[in-house]
Amino acid sequence: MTLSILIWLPLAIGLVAAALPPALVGRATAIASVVPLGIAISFLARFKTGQSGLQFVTDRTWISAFGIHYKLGLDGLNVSLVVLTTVLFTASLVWAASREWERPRLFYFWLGLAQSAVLGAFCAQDLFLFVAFFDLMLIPFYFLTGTWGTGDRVRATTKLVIYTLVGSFFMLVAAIATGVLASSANGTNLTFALSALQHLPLSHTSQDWIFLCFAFAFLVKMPLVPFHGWLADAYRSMPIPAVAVFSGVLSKVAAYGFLKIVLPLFPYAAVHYQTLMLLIALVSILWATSLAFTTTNARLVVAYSSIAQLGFIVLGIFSLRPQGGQGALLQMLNHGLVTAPLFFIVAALAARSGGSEDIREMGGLAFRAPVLAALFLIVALATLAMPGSSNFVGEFMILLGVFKAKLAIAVIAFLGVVGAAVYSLRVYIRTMHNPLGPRVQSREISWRDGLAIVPLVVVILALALYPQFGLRRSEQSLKATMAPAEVQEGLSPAAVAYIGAGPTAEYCSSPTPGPSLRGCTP
Amino acid sequence: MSAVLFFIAAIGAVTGAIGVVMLRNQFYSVLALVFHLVSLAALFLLLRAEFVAAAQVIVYAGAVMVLYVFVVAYVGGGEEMPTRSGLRIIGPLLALALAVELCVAMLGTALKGISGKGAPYLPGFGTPEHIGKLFLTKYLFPFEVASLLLLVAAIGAIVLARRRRGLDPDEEAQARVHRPLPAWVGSMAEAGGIHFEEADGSPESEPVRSQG
Amino acid sequence: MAIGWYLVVSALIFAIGAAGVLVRRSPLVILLCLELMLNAANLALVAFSRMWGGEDGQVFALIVMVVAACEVTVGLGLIVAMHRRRLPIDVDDLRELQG
Amino acid sequence: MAATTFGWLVLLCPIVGTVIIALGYKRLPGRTPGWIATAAIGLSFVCAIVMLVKLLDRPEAHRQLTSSLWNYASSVGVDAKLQILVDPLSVFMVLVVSGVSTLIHLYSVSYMAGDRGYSRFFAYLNYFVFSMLLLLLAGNFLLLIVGWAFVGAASYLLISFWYRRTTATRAGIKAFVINVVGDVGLVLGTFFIFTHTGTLDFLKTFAVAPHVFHHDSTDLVVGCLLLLVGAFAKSAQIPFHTWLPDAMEGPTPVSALIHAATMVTAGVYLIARMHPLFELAPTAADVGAVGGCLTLLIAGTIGLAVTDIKRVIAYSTMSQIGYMIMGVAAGAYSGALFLLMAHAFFKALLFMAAGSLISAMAGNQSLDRMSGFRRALPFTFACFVIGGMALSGLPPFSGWFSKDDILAYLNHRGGGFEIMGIAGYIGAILTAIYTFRMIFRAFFGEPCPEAKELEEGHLAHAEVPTNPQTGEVEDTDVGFPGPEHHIAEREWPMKIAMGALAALATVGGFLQIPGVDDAIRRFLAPSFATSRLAAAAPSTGADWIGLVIGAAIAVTGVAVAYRIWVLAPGTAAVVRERFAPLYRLFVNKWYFDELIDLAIVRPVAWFGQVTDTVLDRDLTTSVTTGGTVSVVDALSAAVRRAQTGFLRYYVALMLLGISGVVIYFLVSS
Repeated sequence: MTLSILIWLPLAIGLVAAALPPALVGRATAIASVVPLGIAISFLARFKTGQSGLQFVTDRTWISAFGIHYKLGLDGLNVSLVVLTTVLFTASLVWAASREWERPRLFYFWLGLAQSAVLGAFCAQDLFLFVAFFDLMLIPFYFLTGTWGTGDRVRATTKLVIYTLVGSFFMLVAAIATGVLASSANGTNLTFALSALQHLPLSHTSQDWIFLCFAFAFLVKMPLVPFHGWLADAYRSMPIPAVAVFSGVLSKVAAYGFLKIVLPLFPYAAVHYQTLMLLIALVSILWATSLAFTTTNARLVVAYSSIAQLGFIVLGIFSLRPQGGQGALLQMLNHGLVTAPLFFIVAALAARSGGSEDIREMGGLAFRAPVLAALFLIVALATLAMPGSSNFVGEFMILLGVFKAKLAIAVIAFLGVVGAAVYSLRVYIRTMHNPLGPRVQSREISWRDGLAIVPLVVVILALALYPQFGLRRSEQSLKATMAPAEVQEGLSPAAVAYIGAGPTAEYCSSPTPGPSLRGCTP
Repeated sequence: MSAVLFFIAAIGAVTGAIGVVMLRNQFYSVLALVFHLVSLAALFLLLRAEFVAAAQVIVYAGAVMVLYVFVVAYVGGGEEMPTRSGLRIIGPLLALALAVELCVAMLGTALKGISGKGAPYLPGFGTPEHIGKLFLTKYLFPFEVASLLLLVAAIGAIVLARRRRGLDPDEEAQARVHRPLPAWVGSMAEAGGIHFEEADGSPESEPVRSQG
Repeated sequence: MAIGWYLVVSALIFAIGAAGVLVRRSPLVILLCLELMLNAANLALVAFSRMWGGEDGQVFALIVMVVAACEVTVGLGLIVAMHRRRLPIDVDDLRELQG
Repeated sequence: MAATTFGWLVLLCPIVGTVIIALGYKRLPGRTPGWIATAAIGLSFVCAIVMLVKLLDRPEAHRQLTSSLWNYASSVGVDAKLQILVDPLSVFMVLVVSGVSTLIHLYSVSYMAGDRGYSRFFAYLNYFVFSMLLLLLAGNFLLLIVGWAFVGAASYLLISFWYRRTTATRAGIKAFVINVVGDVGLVLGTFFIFTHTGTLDFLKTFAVAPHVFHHDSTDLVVGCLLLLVGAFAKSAQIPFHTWLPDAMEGPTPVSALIHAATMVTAGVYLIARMHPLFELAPTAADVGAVGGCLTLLIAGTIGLAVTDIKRVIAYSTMSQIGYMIMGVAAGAYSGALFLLMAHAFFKALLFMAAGSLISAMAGNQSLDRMSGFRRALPFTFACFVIGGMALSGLPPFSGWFSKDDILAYLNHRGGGFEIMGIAGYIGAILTAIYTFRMIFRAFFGEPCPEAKELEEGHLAHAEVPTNPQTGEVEDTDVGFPGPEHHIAEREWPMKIAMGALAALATVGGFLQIPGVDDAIRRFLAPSFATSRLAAAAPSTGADWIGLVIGAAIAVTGVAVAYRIWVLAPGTAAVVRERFAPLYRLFVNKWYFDELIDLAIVRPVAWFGQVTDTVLDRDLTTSVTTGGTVSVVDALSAAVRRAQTGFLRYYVALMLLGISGVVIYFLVSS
């Protein structure tokens, strides 16, 4: 069972399902999507914890003239994100299957393509392959938003596509430059494999501009302030299943890119621009939080809360401390798991308040819908990272990392934690509690919607009991990916051991990873 | 002898070509092309390409041109309006420039064979037998692909030219213009181009209908 | 006769065909002019085939003929369909691809 | 089985109760959810007793046990396990919490019987007890924070239990947000400590702390101050207290359980738990003591002025917790924890009695409306008086032994603490006055119409239920105030719960009679074995002098109240006229709400507006994104113009291109 099967299976399902009668496509796709989910879980189960190297590697030459490989692999960084992707896509498909869509075959085909692209981006171990998948992700969403969107969908789609494509353009330039400069500077053959590039240092000036290009692309995709202009319109227009996966996993691809590509390849620039990135993340947190305070559109509150959460994730990554990185990874998982059900719940709320997503028209919904209220409450509390949720552990570790790196930024970032409590509860109270809204019809959540939301909530609860799940596998890979930047910063002499060792070497896992991080020579 | 034949055929081909372009009446244009094709077939013969020449005459000048004639007759080859735009002057100039360039290229070429009479003649060169063998051995795949292409083209032509039943031409034209899709379906161009919901004032419906 | 002469004729026919495509407005005549250009190419192919003494060029010429036949079929089908729908049979009036 | 096993069982019972009630909300008939919840907490209490016995079996030096189930978050230096710490301190707290909770659950079985959210109420209540026990048993900082936030969430849910009331939801979010501020303080404080000690485990931290921190080191002081923020927010100490009076929007059993007996005393527990750190950072401890002292005075003055009976008790809670915080920060650990226990008994009792009273008034909580309930509600009256006497510190009730223990310790420690001790005595007078003000106004005098009706056997019902705060008509869909309500006189579960608490409030003080048994101090000693301050307790004689002074002060206070509200009922109005500005200050709660509104809420709202309109809409959306998009648009428009749609133009361009290429090759060859 290779990773290629996992990656391309959703697309295949989309193609096969297109041959079915329109009424069956949705259900068939939803049921079939359990297969990639199962495959992803089987990879997770077979994943060997305590190694930093790649596992389940597929490596074929793709374009030999440019040294481009079709190289896939799993390591601690992406293994849980791959599972998250399949989980969210299955949930979205289940949610979508209980509704009628115009042109259902195309709709599910695009969703399948999207899943393949996202999985590919997560698994890609070749810079060029990553860029290809990264851009491929955009295509299905162009059509999903443009065709099945609501409101001013054309404007929203144009903005989304053009803006993120400009970012992708910079990334393409940067990716090509990385391969060409790295191999010419070190006199080797042209290569784009990440593991090889890691050992081909770049000059400081080229690191600087390449870093900025990558950062621009990723920050636009996430998005963070001030690159988030496309977000409000796009999220408001997208059909719910699309926005759930977009916010749930696509934004994570960008954050993952920082960890997987930027930190190990451009350690000098990462340290050089650390403060800038931290400030961008911090401003995003505060900015998005205050936007979430004021907006009255429930869906936008979720959208802005995503910006704030991604701000935390970037904060963790650019703390350049392993705690921050681990927290960021865990938070990626958590945020994906809470944001998707939130969008489903917003849709359920809108269906109960006359189709409006405006929280001023909602209120008092909890009365006849205790299950819906309970689900919403759990998800809302997880969103605001209440201690006891896995989100809290993520935020705790992120802020611990930032605290160690830049104390003042950590202290200010805590304002975002308080703010999250305010806006999450504000939405909860104004929809579920308070006097009845004018057009509100309180009714229980349908079992079909429950089929999509309840499993996600169960996963949230399970992770809350055992957040170690998200931390265990990633520890060694994360240390390895952070090591170059740490060495650059002159922080941890132990991290040198991680660089000295080759990419395939195994690292012994210390049973008690204390603050005295013992590197071990192979 | 061959030089004489060549000049006769070459002049015929070029004249035919000029005729195709210059004649106002489309029917005459088609006839000019037939003349051109036959002359060309003569040139092919001079180049020892018997089978190609035969195919040229039978398939091209025979079958294809008949199709043209039918279509001209069906469509009614009226006089076309002369082009007003600058292309009327620029077009021939461009073509001339291209011809000159090509000739210059041929004059200045380093290919030695160009000034010679070609490779020594072997018996059987260009006969159907040789060509057929090539088609069924070395070029089997292109041959099959070409067959498939012909099939597809034939079906395509039928589909294109088929008369849609139940739709009067007028009605069909009407329907094409005045049947916009609902707001939430169709491509973006339609959504951008046709704002019918504003025109008739009906509210935009919700695209996703919850069943639950 | 030297092969070069054949090529000159081919170039001339090609140029004439191109000029025709540029100046004529009837799609039907434009199709005819395309035929001219294809035939010019065929002539060149056959001439080169003669030059080298290989028959591959002739095979190519035949396949070009097949393609030309297909093109004619579809093109003429289109013209017939346009005529049925009472669309103007004039390439300058068919501008829906305008950006 | 080890004591820790029972620790886990203590946690398991309430959460199982929550799950059963939550999942069976449709099927459990009548009062079953209430009984299930009560049984769950009762079981928990039994387990706690077994835990106590097991712990007492061990030698004194080995009474600190930890047990962990699995790694909670253990990676890259963070070492949090799902771990409990069982030591005398946590066992003591668990006993108090589970015991009082059982009684309050029992009370609620009847009190909430008419409410439509019956199942929901008990699910929340059980969840709260679970959270509180988790907080108490947590063996590391992370789990402590988890329990800390869980109780906050449970408190939020129960405050806005009647969720169609806007006042309730507003009070809920206020409580939650202030609690989150406290959580943040706790987390940040943890960071400051963790970066030096490198461990989250309590026992390891305490063992390492003296070696990595020097006395009063800046980081430790800042860390402890931040922990204090957490403690103050949870325990409603100034300036984080404004949520507590509003929290009285919740049902009365909630006020009794969460906002009097258990959750709000978590701050005291936190400081007691962290005493090794606070003793290393005396500056932070002093700040804590001063904060507690200020709170007890300010809350006492407000208690004199407000007329909502539940809010009076709430301010009294603040004031009493002020005593505890002051004591525990100054080093009077056993005294403060003793007061915590006694306070749990008598304050829960007072709230229950108040609940009975409010039920008799059909939901009205204003002291201005109540009078003369003495004959109509004899049992409630008796309980209220016992609770009031304990609160005022009259001998021999539990409040007397405990509060005066703290004050004696402060006076013994001397210096600035002596001033705090005196402030404590002033607070004691205020306490006695406002307590007996409630009693005299509600139970004495001419019976009000509701009381008269009750004497004839009819329980008053409101014609149209209205919100006592705003006068809005209530939405009775969600159950408030329900079709029926219940008073202690007619419901045996309420009666048993109140009777038990009244007995405890009366005799609870005998647990620690200076020089006689000192049970609590001796039991807690292993937890404070390393403490320098706990060892410096005053002598038995000094203790008894303090007790005598306290008793005298309490009696004076009661006498003053009797003079003002019974002997000469007009006095209060005269005093109010004479000290009008002071009265306005008190009745407006020292303007804390207004200050916070002005200093924090409005600027934040303004900032949100500005971000939304100016920064986001104008700057980002139109300039950056809009700019990029329009540049691309302009470029594409230029390209689009080339697409004329004239087929022949395209051909011409193509030919031009071909000619160009040919020319290029001609020239280059």
